Amino acid sequence: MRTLNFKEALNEALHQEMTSDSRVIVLGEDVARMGGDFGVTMGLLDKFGRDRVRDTPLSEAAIIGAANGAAFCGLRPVAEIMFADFITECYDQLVNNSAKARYMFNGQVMAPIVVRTSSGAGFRAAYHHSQNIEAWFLNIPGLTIVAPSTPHDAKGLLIGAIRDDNPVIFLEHKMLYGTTGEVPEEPYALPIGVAEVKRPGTDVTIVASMKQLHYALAAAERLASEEEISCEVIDLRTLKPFDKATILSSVKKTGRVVLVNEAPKTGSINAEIAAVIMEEAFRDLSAPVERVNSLDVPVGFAPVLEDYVIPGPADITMAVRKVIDY
Amino acid sequence: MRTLNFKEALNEALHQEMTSDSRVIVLGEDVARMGGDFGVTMGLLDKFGRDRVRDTPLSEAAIIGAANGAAFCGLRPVAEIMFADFITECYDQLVNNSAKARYMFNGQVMAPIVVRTSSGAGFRAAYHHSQNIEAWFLNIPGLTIVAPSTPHDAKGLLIGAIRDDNPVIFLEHKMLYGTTGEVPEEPYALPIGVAEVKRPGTDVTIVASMKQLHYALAAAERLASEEEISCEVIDLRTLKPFDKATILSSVKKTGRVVLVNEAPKTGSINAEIAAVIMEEAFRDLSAPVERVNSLDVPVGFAPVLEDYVIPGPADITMAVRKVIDY
Amino acid sequence: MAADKQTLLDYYRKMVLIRRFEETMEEHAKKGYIPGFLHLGIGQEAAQVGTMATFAPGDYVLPDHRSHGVCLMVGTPTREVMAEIFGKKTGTNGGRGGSMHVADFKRGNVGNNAIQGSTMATACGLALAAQVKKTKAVTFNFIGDGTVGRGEFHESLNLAGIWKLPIVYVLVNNGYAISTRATDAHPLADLAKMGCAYNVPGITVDGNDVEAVHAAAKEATDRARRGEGATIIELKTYRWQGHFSGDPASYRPEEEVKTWKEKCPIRRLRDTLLQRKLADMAALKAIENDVEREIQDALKFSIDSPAPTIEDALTFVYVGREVTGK
Amino acid sequence: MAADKQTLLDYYRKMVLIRRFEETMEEHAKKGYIPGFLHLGIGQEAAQVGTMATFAPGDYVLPDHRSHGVCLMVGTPTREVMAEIFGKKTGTNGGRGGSMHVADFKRGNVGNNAIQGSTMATACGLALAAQVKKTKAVTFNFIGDGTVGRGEFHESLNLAGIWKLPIVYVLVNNGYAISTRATDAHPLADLAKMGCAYNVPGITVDGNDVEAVHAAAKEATDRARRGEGATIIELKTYRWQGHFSGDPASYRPEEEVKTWKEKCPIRRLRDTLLQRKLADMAALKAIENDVEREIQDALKFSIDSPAPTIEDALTFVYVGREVTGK
Ligand SMILES: Cc1ncc(C[n+]2csc(CCOP(=O)(O)OP(=O)(O)O)c2C)c(N)n1
Ligand SMILES: Cc1ncc(C[n+]2csc(CCOP(=O)(O)OP(=O)(O)O)c2C)c(N)n1
Ligand SMILES: [Mg+2]
Ligand SMILES: [Mg+2]
Repeated sequence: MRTLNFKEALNEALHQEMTSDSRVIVLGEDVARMGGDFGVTMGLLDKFGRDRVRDTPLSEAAIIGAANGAAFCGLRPVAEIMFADFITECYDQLVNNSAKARYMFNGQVMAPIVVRTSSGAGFRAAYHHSQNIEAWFLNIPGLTIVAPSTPHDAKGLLIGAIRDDNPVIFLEHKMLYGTTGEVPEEPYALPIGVAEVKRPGTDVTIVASMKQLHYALAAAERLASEEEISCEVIDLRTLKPFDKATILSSVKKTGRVVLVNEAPKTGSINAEIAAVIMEEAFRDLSAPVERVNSLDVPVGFAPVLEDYVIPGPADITMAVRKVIDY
Repeated sequence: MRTLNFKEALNEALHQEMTSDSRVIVLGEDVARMGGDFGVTMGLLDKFGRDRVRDTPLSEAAIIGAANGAAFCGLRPVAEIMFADFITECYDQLVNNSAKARYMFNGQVMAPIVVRTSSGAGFRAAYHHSQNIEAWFLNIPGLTIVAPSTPHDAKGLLIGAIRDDNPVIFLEHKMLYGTTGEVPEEPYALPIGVAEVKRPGTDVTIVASMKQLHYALAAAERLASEEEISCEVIDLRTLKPFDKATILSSVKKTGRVVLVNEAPKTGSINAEIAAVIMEEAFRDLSAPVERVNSLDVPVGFAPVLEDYVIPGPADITMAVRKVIDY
Repeated sequence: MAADKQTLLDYYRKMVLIRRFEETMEEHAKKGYIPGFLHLGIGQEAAQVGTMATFAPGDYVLPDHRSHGVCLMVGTPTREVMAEIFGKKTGTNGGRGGSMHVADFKRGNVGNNAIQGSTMATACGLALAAQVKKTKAVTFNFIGDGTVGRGEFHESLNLAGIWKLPIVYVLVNNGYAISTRATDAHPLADLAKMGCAYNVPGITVDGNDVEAVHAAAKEATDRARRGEGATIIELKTYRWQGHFSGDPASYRPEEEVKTWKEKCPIRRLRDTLLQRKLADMAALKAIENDVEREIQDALKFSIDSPAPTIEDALTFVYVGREVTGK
Repeated sequence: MAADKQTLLDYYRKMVLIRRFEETMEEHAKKGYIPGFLHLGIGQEAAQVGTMATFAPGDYVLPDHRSHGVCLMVGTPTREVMAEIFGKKTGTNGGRGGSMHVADFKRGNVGNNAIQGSTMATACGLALAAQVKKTKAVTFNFIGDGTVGRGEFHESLNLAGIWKLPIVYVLVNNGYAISTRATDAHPLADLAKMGCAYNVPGITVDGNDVEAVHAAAKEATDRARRGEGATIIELKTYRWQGHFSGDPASYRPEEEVKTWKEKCPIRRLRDTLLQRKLADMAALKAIENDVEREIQDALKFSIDSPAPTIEDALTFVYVGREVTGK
């Protein structure tokens, strides 16, 4: 099968959905003439014109507000917030408007917007270009958060998100844009809310997503070959609502769990997953659930700081050993 | 001892701190001429004048930005965000500026601001005047969240927050403003990060805060008298960073835990507390930690909706029975 | 060009309807029938009626928190607006929204958002959709003088300026944002002039003169309809009651209230009708009686209607994803 | 009034210093010495030098992301600014901030915040503190034409307008926000005119004419110092490089770049100096050599300096509260 990188896969998803569904529009800073800061929206302006592909001023609240309003009128806006860290500037629109519109107005309306944004650390870009933001929205009913880890899933989940009738925050880990993989040419939608077992195993369940998923797979590989520990690795793919069933059935089998997420530990989505596992699989657990996260500090500039703070494969390996040795 | 209500206790704290420390200033919407939407800043303008007590335009980002900037210059701003739901509009200032300033600038500066805001449900004021917001900030290193449940603590914690050198979000549950209790006249600061055992007990640990603390106490009372279940009730008082030691030492004793928080269940602070308890007291647990929260829906207008969605004493009682019967 | 008899009598009926509606709401709020906050538009009827007289089917309106009258103007039955404010299942939002969130999408009322300024971002999207879908829809965005302080005011007007969005900004300047005088919150006395920053024309008119209001609204609406972009119309008026029903409004001089009551927009229109001999007292009385029947019918309907049930709390959180109850 | 010889020679030295600083940064970024984003101010030296010539001890400056030059102007040793950009422990922020967050509080550089527009809110607080503490401090707030789109632009200017805050808004209009033309992002060609909405005067000048820049800055600074409030000075200029080092900037015509390079602010000042016979080539060359020594010294210092260590990742998260590492 043909190989694309993550960015190209996303770009293809947008081209295909805009072609097949005239309700899809794209807006954001530098998405039109430049094709996006990371190039994800390249070629859309030429193909679909200024009405449907719009460069906006540097106005995040207006971008998401405009997406909401257009969605209320039946369009399917895909908005880009250049870096996830800037979503703070349209937090109100997402929390108090997109998330609640359908409920507040008693089902009279839907807000099927997709907010694409580049998240995560590793770019050496410090405090305001490195954050993982999913936990900021975890306590907001009405929102959906999708986070692919491969080019294949990037395409399928973006199409799935665009077709979904709910407001979706779509996280693109910036260190994954250049990663490559097989991607079918035809359009396909992957289901929202469904995790995938990336590697079956019997001793320990590792739950991860985005860049950390790859670290988890690398750690699992090493643990299998060097220490004969068999890890089952689950790619969450949707962070909210996450796929309890897949996680719980794995935990039933392994009884030991390592949760991996790139955000600071306190209050990350790992906390919620851990709490749910305890509630629903307490008797299955042979050890407390281990959480692998960033340290509880901001992401500094100097590489040594970032590298120390952000979890890597070694942290995952250590956590696996810890739940095994418990 | 003299009795004050919660609002009066806060007001006294502000009067006393502004008197003893000329660096303390107050700003926000309607805080000066009107004395605050809930009356907490009454009398400050007359006593301390327009320079130190300022009505602002309806500009939440500017309010918090101004607080940050003034704090950088050595002042101790106490900003009011009228309803916690509006903190979405200054989320960036808190997350990317207040929380990170000290770290980002390598300790050159502090941001000792206090952001007072009325939070919580029960006011029949629907989606945008009812939310519990602590979880929105839980994953942000650098922030501190304080949440009193009695007039005594309201005064002492507000003074403690003003004297603290970190940015503090200070939650005032709007249904508590009218509640009364004994409050010493002299100024006193309660420590940040320290919980209080409100009621000792041996069978089950209940951890709660703000309005729910009172429900927890009521439930504990009933369970003691009617079912001979002895609950230890802990008032968190500081939600971030929360007092692990007090919780863990209680869990060691009881082995059974019910966490109570008014926010929706998914991703509330209860998730983090549950995860920590599992990590640090797994072998002490006789039952999985139970979480009592709002349902995972927004807070609707009609009283029946709000009352169903928000947890009450009966939900706590049920949860206690559940961990006992496990 | 003076309006014709039929038009003026129609305005009269509508203004009396709004007045009586609001008075009835206030009365029943005091009696305890109405939960939550109630922001009354008494005194502002000309601003609401004169503007909405230019609203056409297919247009959108974003009312503000003082806009029960605006909600009535799109053709939603008075019963349904009132029942919503009572929190009843027969209301526009099934009782889930209440006074601050009345919406009727099929008639173009996109609902208020109780975060001031938030609708200004939404307005961009409604107007954008009109451009993309090539309809002639105009978006009416009601805001108050206080709301001018919010960042979205700027982001919205800037976008409207460059994209020539078909928006009529209806800036109801009643002189206060809660206790804060407009003149203390903004440097210009005529807020419509703020359009200067965005190349958006501004018109300031006497908001108690329904004919003048209509003329300004018509100019703005026609401009938008012709594709020439947005206009701010500023309507100088006054709210007779406190900020919300129950607010003693001691922050404003009694003399000021008295002066403005003398400028009552309804009395003014009545005088016009009588002076121009377009109606006699009997004709006006007949209208008032007719309105009274409508109000009493709506009131009985609202009181008699059932409240929502707890099942209603669980619907419309997501499209296609269930939420579990207790 | 033309500036005197010493002043102009001083400008010349500073502009050459900034130019060579930026060129050196670019070169070392390409060689892989510098992590992260690097936004270069080449072409904008007159705007930075002319403005900062009015900066006095005790004043505050909020540089923007293209402001290495501004950071140099407050008197911070070139070594320390450069070492920070290299992410070294000897940098202004101990290597924790990098290019986008260089701060030197004791000299009044309050640091940039990489969320565009965020500093505009902070500026209000710095200026407010000056009022409360009754100092004569002026706050210089650097922003770009793109940043004008943000809501904080409005909230800040509105507050500055009513409170007469001593702020000089330095609006560096280089025609682009990344790929987006200023003329596509804002309705007015002269952005300083946007002050009209806030009763804040605006001055637009040729940003490549250091004398004109200084004259405008002086007028603005004097006004602020006299307590008469804020001014916007808009400096029309151009950035020669792409948005960040490495951006090919294919979104702008080569012809345009060429035209602007011909308007080089340094060449222009050199011509002035020569024409007015204030210096000969030898004198200028001597200055350039002197600058070169400073640059090479700083470079060696930056390269030789140690990186921070992992212990540094754990300090300054909170005042008085420890954070645990791995
Ligand atoms: C973002 C936000 N901040 C504050 C409030 C609280 N609040 C509600 S109405 C109001 C005043 C609004 O004044 P104005 O816009 O003039 O409207 P008016 O009440 O005079 O009709 C305020 C401050 C809010 N609802 N949203
Ligand atoms: C809130 C926010 N949105 C977007 C960005 C990404 N971004 C960084 S610089 C920039 C353009 C800024 O343009 P301008 O203000 O004109 O400054 P210039 O780069 O031209 O100096 C953008 C969009 C950001 N840093 N913050
Ligand atoms: Mg008003
Ligand atoms: Mg620019």
